[in-house]
Amino acid sequence: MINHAWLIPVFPALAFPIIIFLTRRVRPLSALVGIAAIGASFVMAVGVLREVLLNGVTMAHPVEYASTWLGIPGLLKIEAGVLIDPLAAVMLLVVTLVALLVEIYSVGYMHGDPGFSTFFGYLSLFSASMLGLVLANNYFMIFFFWELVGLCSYLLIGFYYHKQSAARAGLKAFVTNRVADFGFMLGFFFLFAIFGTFNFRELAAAIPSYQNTGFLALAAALVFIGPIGKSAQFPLHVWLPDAMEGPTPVSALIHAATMVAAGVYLLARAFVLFASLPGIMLLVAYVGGFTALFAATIAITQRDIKRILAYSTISQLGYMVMAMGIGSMTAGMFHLMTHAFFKALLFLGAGSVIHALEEQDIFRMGGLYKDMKVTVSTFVIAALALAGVPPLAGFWSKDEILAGAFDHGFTGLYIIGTLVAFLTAFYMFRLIFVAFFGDRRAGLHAHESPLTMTVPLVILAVLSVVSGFVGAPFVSHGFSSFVYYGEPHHIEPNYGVMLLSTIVALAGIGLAWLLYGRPSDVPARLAERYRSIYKLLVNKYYIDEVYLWLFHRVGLGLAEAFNWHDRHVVDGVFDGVGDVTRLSGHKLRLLQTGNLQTYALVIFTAVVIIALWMAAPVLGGVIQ
Amino acid sequence: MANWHLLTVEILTAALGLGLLALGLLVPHSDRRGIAYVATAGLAGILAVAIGMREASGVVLGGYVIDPFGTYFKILFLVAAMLTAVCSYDYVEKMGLNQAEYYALLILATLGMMILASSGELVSLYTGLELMTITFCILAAYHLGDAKSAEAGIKYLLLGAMSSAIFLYGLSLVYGSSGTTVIREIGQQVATRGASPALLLGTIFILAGFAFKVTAVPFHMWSPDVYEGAPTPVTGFLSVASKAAAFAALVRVFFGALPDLHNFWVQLFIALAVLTIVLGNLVAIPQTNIKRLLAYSSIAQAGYLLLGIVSFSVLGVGAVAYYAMLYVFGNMGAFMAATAFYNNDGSDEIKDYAGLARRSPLVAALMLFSLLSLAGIPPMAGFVGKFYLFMSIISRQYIWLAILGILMSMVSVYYYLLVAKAMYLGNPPEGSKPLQVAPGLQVAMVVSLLILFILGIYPTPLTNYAMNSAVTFFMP
Amino acid sequence: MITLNHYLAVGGLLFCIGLFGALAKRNAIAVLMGIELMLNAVNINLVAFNHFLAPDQVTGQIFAIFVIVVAAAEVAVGLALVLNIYRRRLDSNIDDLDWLKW
Amino acid sequence: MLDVSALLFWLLAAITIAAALAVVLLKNIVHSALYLVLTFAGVAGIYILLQAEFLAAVQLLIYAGAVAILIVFAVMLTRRGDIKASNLYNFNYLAAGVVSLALLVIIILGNGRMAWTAAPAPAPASNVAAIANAFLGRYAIPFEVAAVLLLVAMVGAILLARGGKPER
Repeated sequence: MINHAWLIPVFPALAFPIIIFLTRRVRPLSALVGIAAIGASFVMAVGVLREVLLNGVTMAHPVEYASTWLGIPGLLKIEAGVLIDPLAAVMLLVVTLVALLVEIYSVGYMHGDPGFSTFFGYLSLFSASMLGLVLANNYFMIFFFWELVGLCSYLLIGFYYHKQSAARAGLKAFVTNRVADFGFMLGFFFLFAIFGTFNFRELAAAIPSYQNTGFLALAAALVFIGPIGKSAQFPLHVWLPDAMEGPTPVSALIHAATMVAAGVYLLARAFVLFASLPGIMLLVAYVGGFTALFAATIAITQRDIKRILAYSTISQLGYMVMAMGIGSMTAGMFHLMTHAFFKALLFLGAGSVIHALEEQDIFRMGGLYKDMKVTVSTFVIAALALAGVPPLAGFWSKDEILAGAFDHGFTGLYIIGTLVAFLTAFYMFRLIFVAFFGDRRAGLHAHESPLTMTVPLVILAVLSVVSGFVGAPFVSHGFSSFVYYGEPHHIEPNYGVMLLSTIVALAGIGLAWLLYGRPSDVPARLAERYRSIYKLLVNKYYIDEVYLWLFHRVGLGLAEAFNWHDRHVVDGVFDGVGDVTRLSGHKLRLLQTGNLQTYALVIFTAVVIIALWMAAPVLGGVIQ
Repeated sequence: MANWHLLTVEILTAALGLGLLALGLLVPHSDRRGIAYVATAGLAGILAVAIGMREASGVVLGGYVIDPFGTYFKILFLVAAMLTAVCSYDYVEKMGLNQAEYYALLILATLGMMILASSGELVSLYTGLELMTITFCILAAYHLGDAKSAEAGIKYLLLGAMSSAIFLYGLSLVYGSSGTTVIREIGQQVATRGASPALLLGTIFILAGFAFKVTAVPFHMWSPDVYEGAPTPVTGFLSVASKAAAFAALVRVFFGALPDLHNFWVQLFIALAVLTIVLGNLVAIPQTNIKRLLAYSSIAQAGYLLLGIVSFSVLGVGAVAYYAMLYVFGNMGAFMAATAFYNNDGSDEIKDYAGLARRSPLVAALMLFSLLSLAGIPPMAGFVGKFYLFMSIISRQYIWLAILGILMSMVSVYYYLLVAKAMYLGNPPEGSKPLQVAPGLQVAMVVSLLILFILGIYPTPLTNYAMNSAVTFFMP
Repeated sequence: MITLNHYLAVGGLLFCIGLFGALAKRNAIAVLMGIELMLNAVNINLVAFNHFLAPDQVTGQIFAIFVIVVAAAEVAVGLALVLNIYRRRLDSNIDDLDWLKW
Repeated sequence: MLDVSALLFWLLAAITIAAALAVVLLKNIVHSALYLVLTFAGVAGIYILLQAEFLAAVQLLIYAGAVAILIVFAVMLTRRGDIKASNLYNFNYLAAGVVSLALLVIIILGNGRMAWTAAPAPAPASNVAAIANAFLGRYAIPFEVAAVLLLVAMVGAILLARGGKPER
């Protein structure tokens, strides 16, 4: 199966033209082609994983095969190749599985949309590109697909192109990502300039013995700009919240589970490069940690369900990047995997709600649990997993990152991570209490979504529960002896960290319940009837007020500051660069007067200047 | 005199062009459409012959070089001419006159380019260049009902004549300082006699002439005006083929006759490339007319091609050859879309493209993907081409130049996307109808769209061919 | 003794006079005249080089004949264009040809 | 001491340059055109000094004959307003003068520093025969191209001069 792994991206790649050119008019057929293709890829991915497990393919002994794609003898060889190691095998499984479920879900979600077929076409193209990215055995190929997934993301964000905001969001995503890709490209060009190859394994063999670490660090820093853009790290994260303008299944697949994780995957692929440069590792770790905290604080203030999830995604991606930075590639990839499942679930659940209500503001929802039992219960499971409540998936992966930070002595990052865990639990359950519980708002007619949508939810919910166990410290030969850097190792359970993170998660949930969970008119009625108990309630409310004050003055203030910074400084810089470029274009344009003799004068002036500049020294005193 | 057969392609082209002129006198006006088909079919036939001769090599009459490098470019010209011919059917009919002469001139311009690309001798190089230039003047002014077209014609003629005067002065100095006009012999003379003041001056003047033809800044100023005024298919042809021909001749002259002076002229090319890339991309941003936008974009593209010259290596020449070929499809694709739009709406303003995607998905897609290819975004062919060009200068340690080039191609995405935004996100004007595109043009559009993708995803055959032709150029 | 350089100097002078005419005159026909002067200057160069440096072959003279032919073709097309524009705008001044700009 | 050929050279050079200056300096375009003919004739004289008699003949026939007459015709056809002020300078003539002068200095200095290397070979006995051989021999290809070029120019000139009348 491994020898045919190159077929995995080919299936959806074929589905794209078939859907666009052949089955466009017949919608069910389009969906069928798309799902069948990704289904085939999924089966292949399972087969590959099985063989990797059975045949002793390890990180140190991967399977690689390639043929030359572009070649210039003696100077340059670019391969189209496949590199299968446990890292790729896991990633293949995650991508195909989530993509398959999302496509099935989309049958229900996109039902009746005029762009139904096109949507499946784009999804197939995206899946093909993403799978190609995962299989790539060299920087050039990964960049090729990296750009392609960016293009698909752009197409899908702007899917509702008649909406002005969607159009703008698509453009923003595209431009921001081009900036990042520019850095990435320069970075691996520098690597090529140093080592003369793009191949990951050849580079991995050459990098540790390379002496000129200054130049290497520059290359690594440039490569890191790629993940900063694609995985929406500060300060290039601005595109991701806006990207929520796309259809919700797209948000689930591309902007939560897979594409945005490509940056983390790249860090894992290029881990040798980063691991040999402690300074860059520290930079990676702190960019990740800061992004995690920063995005989590913003998530607290959001009202739009998809925006909460978007900031949550940025925050969790920061977590993964931080894990990479502290040297724990295993933990980062583990969290990538579990996060893919529960975050996809959260988005699909949100989509189910949006589908039912056509409403995205959580404060205009409420009481949905009565009508949408499957959606709400799976959503809660996912939220618990994200919050890190044991024994769900998120607990194990997050705990491993925190334990890693703690064990390696990154106390600051450990504190940040724990704080983020608390905030995460809080904002997720704020969302749940406000949107799903409490009173039903008037005028809302919720209904459960069709089976095509709920079945994927249930499957993802199961995965959100169980997928953490493969990496739990109590499992021998778990995830850490499978995907690793250096030597396979076994994570020792750190009970102190576990306990603290559990407490923090529960505290976050509890605080959310205190602030948003209680039916708000009950205290009022009680206060009317029993004035003596009212004091107690007031006292209790007083505690709330403290919390609230703390939050509003400190927490929310911070969040607002971040938010303002985000809107004005970061966006402003991007706009400013654009303005300068555009204005210089306007000024330079005026040189073009339309008079042909002026043009001729410019030409001959140029000739004279060139002659004076170039010829004078060579002629040796012609013009002295 | 036994190797006349090497000239088959040129002779057939001349015969086709002259035959069409004669045919135009014989065929009644009502049947003139047939001439367009004859022209296209004839070009296709010659293309097949040229492809069959791609490995041929030899020297005719001591000064005319047939080699894979030249034949590669001839194939390029023929492809471009075919696309232009297909693109012109409706447009020329709309202009309303002299169809036979139009196609004949198109083909004779192609002949001029072929001579230019294959000349191993300065006299035939000059005549080829002038055949191309003068024919283009007439074609640029061909839209007789439009004053802008005449203005484009006279601008191109006068500026072209001035630039070719200085070019010619340079040729005379090179002839004087080497005593011969055969490029190979000049190379030998320069190697033995070394640099001299007149030779260096001649080099500068020749460079100015080529810089004019390839629209390098600051010799570029004619091009936006001429591109805007000329009939759209002619603009496409001019921007693609004449530029490629000038590059082929430039490579022959500078790499063949003046390689010993490369330390001297490479610096000039670096300066030109930097100016061209920066200015072309920046001034493209505020443009509102699609043809002017494409003019500035094609100035910028010329800057990228100059990078291949700067690298002064086999890789650089191969990269120029490859990029020129895919540039044919990228740029002609954009011009085909612009022509189709003009045929329907009579406008070249970008704002009128609003909502084009809903009026004609094919035209919009062709425009979008052509522009993406020009911007160098994978998986479009332009990506591979730019990659080769940047690689060629990186291998010569001009890393800063590569960075500048990549940075400016990021900028280019901005203005390309402005067009895409109008087409995909704007609303079509009230009462607008779907675009009517002739079947022939539709086929050409689909073909060039496919080729843009194929060359991006599986470029190896063409890159190998381009590299091989570059290698034979260096080792005849 | 009249040397090659004397002829080249005449050529250079003629070239630059022609260039000045081409750059500085308003009338399109005058610009064409300037260009003709430039081409004649080149021909003086070519023939002089031929005469002084490589008299065994007639390359320079041949080249000059081709230049004359090309110049004639250029003049023909150029004057036709001038006539065309004149009929439309009643003007053959280049200053006024600025519909295409920016 | 001046020999005859030197005297002739100086004379022809002076006439040619003076006539060329008149072409660009005069304000009446008809006068300019006439001085252009004189310049062409002067150049033809220089060709004779350089033993290029055939070329001198070609120069007289094509330039002084055909081209100059074409120009005079065009001048007449586009005449409008005051002929005495028909050939004025444009607004950037000063810059044009500076650039032309600079180029002149560069060219003269560049050529002046050359040590030209001559090939030690005698001139062919008959220019005309040698030229004919070259045209039909080594330069057959540019010769044919030039023929095509003239045809193109003819077709183009007719098309463009006839103007925008659609054919019936």
